[in-house]
Amino acid sequence: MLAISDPAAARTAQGDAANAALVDVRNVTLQYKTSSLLVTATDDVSFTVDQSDRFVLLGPSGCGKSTLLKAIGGYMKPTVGSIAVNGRPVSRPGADRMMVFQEFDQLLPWKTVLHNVMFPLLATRRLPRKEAEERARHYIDKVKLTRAVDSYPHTLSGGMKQRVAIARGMAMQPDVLLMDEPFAALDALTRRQMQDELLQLWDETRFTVIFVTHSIAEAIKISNRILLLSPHPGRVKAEVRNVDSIKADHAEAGALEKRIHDLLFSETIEEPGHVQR
Amino acid sequence: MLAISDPAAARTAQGDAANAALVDVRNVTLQYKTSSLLVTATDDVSFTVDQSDRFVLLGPSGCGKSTLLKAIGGYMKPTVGSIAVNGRPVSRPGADRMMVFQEFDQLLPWKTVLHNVMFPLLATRRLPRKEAEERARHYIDKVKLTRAVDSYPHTLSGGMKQRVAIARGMAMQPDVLLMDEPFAALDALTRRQMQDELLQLWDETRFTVIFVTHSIAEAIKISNRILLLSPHPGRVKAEVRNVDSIKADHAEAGALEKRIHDLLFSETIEEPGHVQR
Amino acid sequence: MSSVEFVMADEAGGGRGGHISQVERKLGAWELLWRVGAVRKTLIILVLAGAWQLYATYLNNPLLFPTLTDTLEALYRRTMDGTLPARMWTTLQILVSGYVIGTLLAAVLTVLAINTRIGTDFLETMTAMFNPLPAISLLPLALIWFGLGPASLVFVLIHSVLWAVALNTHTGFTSVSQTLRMVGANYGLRGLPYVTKILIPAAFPSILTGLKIGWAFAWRTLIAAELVFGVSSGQGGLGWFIFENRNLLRIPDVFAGLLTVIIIGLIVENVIFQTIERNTIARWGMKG
Amino acid sequence: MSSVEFVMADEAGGGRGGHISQVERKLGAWELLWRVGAVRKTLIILVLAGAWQLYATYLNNPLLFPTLTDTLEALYRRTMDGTLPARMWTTLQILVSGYVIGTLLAAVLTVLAINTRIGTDFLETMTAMFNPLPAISLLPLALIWFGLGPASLVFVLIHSVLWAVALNTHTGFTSVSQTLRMVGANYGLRGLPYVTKILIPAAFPSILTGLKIGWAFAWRTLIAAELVFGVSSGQGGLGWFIFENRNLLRIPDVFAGLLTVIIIGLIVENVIFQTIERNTIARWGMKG
Amino acid sequence: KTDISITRQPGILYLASHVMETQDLIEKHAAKAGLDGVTVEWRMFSGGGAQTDALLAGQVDVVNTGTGNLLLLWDRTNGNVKGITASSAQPALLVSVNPDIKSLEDFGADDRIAVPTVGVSTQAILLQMAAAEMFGEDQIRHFDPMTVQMGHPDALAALSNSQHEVRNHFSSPPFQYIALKNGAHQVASSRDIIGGPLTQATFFTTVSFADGNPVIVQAIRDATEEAIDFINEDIEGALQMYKDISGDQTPLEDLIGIMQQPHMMDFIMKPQGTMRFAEHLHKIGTLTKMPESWTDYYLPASADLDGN
Ligand SMILES: Nc1ncnc2c1ncn2[C@@H]1O[C@H](COP(=O)(O)OP(=O)(O)OP(=O)(O)O)[C@@H](O)[C@H]1O
Ligand SMILES: Nc1ncnc2c1ncn2[C@@H]1O[C@H](COP(=O)(O)OP(=O)(O)OP(=O)(O)O)[C@@H](O)[C@H]1O
Ligand SMILES: [Mg+2]
Ligand SMILES: [Mg+2]
Repeated sequence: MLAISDPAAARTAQGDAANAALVDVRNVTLQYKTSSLLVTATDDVSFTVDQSDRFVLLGPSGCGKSTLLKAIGGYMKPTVGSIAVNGRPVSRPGADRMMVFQEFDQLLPWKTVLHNVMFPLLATRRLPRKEAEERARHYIDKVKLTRAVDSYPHTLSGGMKQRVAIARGMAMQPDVLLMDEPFAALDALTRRQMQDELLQLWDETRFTVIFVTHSIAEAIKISNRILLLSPHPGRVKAEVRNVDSIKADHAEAGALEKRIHDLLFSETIEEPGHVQR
Repeated sequence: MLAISDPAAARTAQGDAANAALVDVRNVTLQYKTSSLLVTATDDVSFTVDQSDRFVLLGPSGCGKSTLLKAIGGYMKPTVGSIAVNGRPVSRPGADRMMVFQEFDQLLPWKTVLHNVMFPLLATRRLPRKEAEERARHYIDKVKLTRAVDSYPHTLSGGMKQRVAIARGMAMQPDVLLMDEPFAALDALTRRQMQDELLQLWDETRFTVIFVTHSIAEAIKISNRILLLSPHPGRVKAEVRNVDSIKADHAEAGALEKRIHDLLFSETIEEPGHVQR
Repeated sequence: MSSVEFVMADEAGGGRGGHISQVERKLGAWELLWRVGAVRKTLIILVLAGAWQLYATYLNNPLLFPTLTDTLEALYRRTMDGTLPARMWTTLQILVSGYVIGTLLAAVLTVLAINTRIGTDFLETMTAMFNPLPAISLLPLALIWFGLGPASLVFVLIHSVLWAVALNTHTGFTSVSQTLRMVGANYGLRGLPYVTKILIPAAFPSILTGLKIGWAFAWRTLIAAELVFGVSSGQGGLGWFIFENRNLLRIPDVFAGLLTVIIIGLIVENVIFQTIERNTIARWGMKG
Repeated sequence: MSSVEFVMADEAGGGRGGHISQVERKLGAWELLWRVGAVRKTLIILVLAGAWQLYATYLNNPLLFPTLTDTLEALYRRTMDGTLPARMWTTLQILVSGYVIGTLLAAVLTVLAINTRIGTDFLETMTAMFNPLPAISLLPLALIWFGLGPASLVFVLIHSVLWAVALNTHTGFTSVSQTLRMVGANYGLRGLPYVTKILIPAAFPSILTGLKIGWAFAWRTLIAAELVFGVSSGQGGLGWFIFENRNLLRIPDVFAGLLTVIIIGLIVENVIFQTIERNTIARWGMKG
Repeated sequence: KTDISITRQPGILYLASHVMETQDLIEKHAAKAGLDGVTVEWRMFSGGGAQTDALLAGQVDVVNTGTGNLLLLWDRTNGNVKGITASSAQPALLVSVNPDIKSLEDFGADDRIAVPTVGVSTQAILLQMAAAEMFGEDQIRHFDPMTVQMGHPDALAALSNSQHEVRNHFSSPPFQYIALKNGAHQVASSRDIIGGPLTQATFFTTVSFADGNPVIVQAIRDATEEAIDFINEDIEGALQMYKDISGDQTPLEDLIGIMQQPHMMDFIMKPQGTMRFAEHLHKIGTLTKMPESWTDYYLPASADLDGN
């Protein structure tokens, strides 16, 4: 049962509390305008992410997960509803919300791996050059790309590119880390290593992360809260809380995985797509 | 134990047999020349794929799976060794080997979903326009994109794009279907549906497929043979055969998964990357 | 701590308003119109026109820079007496043939360049050599080869269009993503079908820019070339019209001629090129 | 059927030859050189030179089209007596300043265009209007504003460079992938830093093409414009040199002047632009 | 005003100005009239149009170019531009390499005559005047369809190329003599058409400049006079000055040979044939008003020149 049944009252009440919602997504509808069509990606989605949450968005392909993440990132404005981060409404992208995109072409092709990771640190003047390089090398080591540190992106494999993007996002140590299927292109071991790195990092710095993934097992492993979305247009189906309370127990995790799976795919999958023009 | 210990003799012997190797990769070393660097992606890899095999390439990120697939597709020439498909050496790409790429930008942005799927059928003059459209619609239905049939690629989500590419590859019904992590961007249910579609289609037409995946479970589910590659540069570690003999039994599948996992990641993962220039 | 908790959406607060009547709907006609930007562009043109009028009035040197109203008056007069339309027609005919041939040659050159290494070198070398050469340098050869007719003008036009279009097209081709190239190769496309079915649409933004620049330079060259080349009396085009009136110091008529060039430029840009753009790269999501 | 079978690689036949000594090695110097293509380009130039010589000899009309040897002789003579270097220097000075200013203005215009919608409309309208206009139309304004000095030449040059560069740059900017734009925005880059750190490198192939075309058209315009603005006390540039010698019927000298233009074009293309290209888009994998 | 700028075109028709430049004649005569420190900047332009633009823009003070330009500017500025003095009146010759063409009557519809500018150049106007004379006023444009526009060097090259469709050239010194030397023959001369010499080069300026700088205007007249005297006395020296300034490498003897052609020494300060020219231009509508006499478009100070 949701603790908060009246969101407005709750926000006011929590506003001065220490654990105020860091990200507050309220009745958000997101639409794309194409040259002659209006596509609704998500419809009336509300949720809050608290400080140090590891929040996972889970839903079928095309349900609007990437779109939601982009809206939190400030790349698109909700048609209806509001999004606030740290109490301030999101109006534009910013380095407080670092995004790891789903696409492979998110690296700057004109910079080496090292400089790609250093770039946001320098561009936002967060660190001087020397420290930035140090920090960048540290995270490149973490994603196991030490030897590719001076390579240009076009010489990397798909999974390597994504790992650079992950390193870049993590190195910024943002208020909120937004990750769109960052581990999808990774093999089992690398994936587990990355997950472990993420969790270990979280243990150290308790940052907040919003994470899109397709793997229910991955969601259970890394999250403490999971938001389940219905197919096109994406609507909130349910939220799973205290996911981390079962981390250790394998059987329980299996049961949870099955339960989420059933919940998510109870109805036959709706075909996402567009009305013909 | 490999049945063939002398490859040359074996090929001659099998040459006239009905189940001759469809794809014959022999001591293949693949290298990339960048502006000032030579990167070895795979080293001395040999394997054969028979008619109607569902052959999976499994290995850590950056070990050269995509590169191997590209070499079979005819997009790059081996530095050492030879690749033959249907007994003829591969010299250039061709529609007998349809490729589903790992990248999201493999759809033609100027064509709608329908026309993207129809395009190779028409370009290779395999079917007249009407039949091509029929076939395209059939496969678009199979990947659950019926409603997006008239959308342009840039309005699709990551997973939807990959499904269009899968439909396009399948619609061509090629001698060999080459798929590079086609399901990586898909959610659990869609992924399972796609896997099922692939298997069902295979039951119908017994085509040959070479498949790159990161998921050992997926490999076990869809393949009959799995090639395990070591990290950078990719070398053959082992081959798993008769994988389909255990399809039904879940416990056995779990055991196999664990065994493959251990085999693949027995050594600590080598960091793929390049020597500094 | 408490164990895993499920909160179903319909139990949760913030009820689904159902305020979205349709998941997808057509955009309104007005919204589409505003996007075309005709309104904003008209405004810019009006501002420029006003600036012209004011500056010319202030300058008060009609033999150097006439007012807009004088120019419009001349434009009207010379349109009504049939001179301008006739000159325009002559020019457009030559312009279009030179442009089309130049573009086709550029296509041939870039197809060669993209398919062979020596073709690339050839294109690069030729462009570097001939692109900077002024048209007059071609004059002697053009006169020998094509005589004094429009053929010589077309030749010079080709020279001006060819390199710009070829350069842009070639850059566009070489910037096509590796993946798309591989997709094209996968279908066994090679040579011309590969170029027309993969490279040209994929490189369309660059090609369109090349075509725009080529078009503009064809104009510039033609106007200039008509002065240099033999025009048989009375048959000249717009360039000749401008030159003739300049020689006669009928400056408002000169500017009427230039205004005609501008107007045609605006029409071509905003009707032809914009339409192409809207129906291609904008629709394909290739324009940011 | 039999159950799952594992075949380890070291048990299998086709032993690992270990014939790759290094996983990665530097490419040889020769291989790198051949890639530069200087050899192939020299060949093309030699072939063209041969064709020139043969055709001119066959034509045998030195007043119309001198042979290459005559031209080279004139080139040598006029270089030695200091005329050509001096003229070239005059021209290059103006050329470079006009080119640089034009490019900077193009940068300003495209930055405005990419950041505001009205800026886009402005750029599109101005380009459509002014790009086709021949330089002579600017003559009166240039005369009024800048007089007869080099400033007027620079003004006309700017006109010729600005629109081509702006058009290409703008197309390049608008074709930058949505993802890269979002990455830039993510780091809070806006306005100028966004343009310089994200858009310019990402659009570099298009920009480079624009710069090449702009360079070529600057040449063409300058050669033509030098005639219009005249010279005082023998200080003219290459354009005047060509005109002067043409008037004096020294045709080999005319072609020596044109050859100088070609040679400078080749040097700029193959030394400056190719170097830039090799160190940027080729290295970044942005060139197919 | 002491820093004045004067423009001219390249060519032997402007020989007087080369002498004036080399010998600083304007400076000298201004100083003699009490105006010290005058400096003259001589600018070279490729054609008349740019020169008139420069004059209108106030970027140059005095222009030395053709009669047509003066008449036109006088007309368009309502008399605010006027001549100072003429400086040459050499003949322009129509030459041909077509042996069938011996006089203007022999031209058929398919023949092509090269002129510097179709319709507006002196040569084109002369053809119109000839047509009016030969075929009547309504046939004034008889030759117009046959004219093609080519610069003198190009036309010369065309004549030397036997495949070229242009076989006739209404030329100008020195090109006409080179053509004659190369085997062309003379078909007509400006002198025949106009019935005497026609002023080729003339100095003109704006009335406001003339009013503000009477000393300089007078100095230009005096300098022209002295230059022409010098040319008549020492043609070799004058040609050497021309060679030095223009860089013309033609051997001095050849240039002297050219100057020895009939009427090539006609450096005449009196405006010659300009009223006939103006009459024609008015007839075809180029001039909107007909000058009463040549003094209308020459400065009052030049009224003593006794032109026509
Ligand atoms: N640029 C766009 N223009 C128009 N429609 C779009 C655009 N991007 C996405 N859409 C549509 O919005 C819906 C949601 O897309 P989104 O990318 O958010 O899905 P997703 O949940 O991330 O899917 P996936 O898991 O496959 O990546 C889809 O129906 C898609 O077609
Ligand atoms: N174009 C290229 N130029 C140079 N090196 C390259 C290029 N493409 C790939 N490589 C290198 O080749 C190796 C193998 O790359 P490949 O893409 O085949 O890996 P992969 O097995 O597909 O990895 P992933 O699972 O991450 O996609 C990597 O080390 C990579 O850096
Ligand atoms: Mg997505
Ligand atoms: Mg790969």
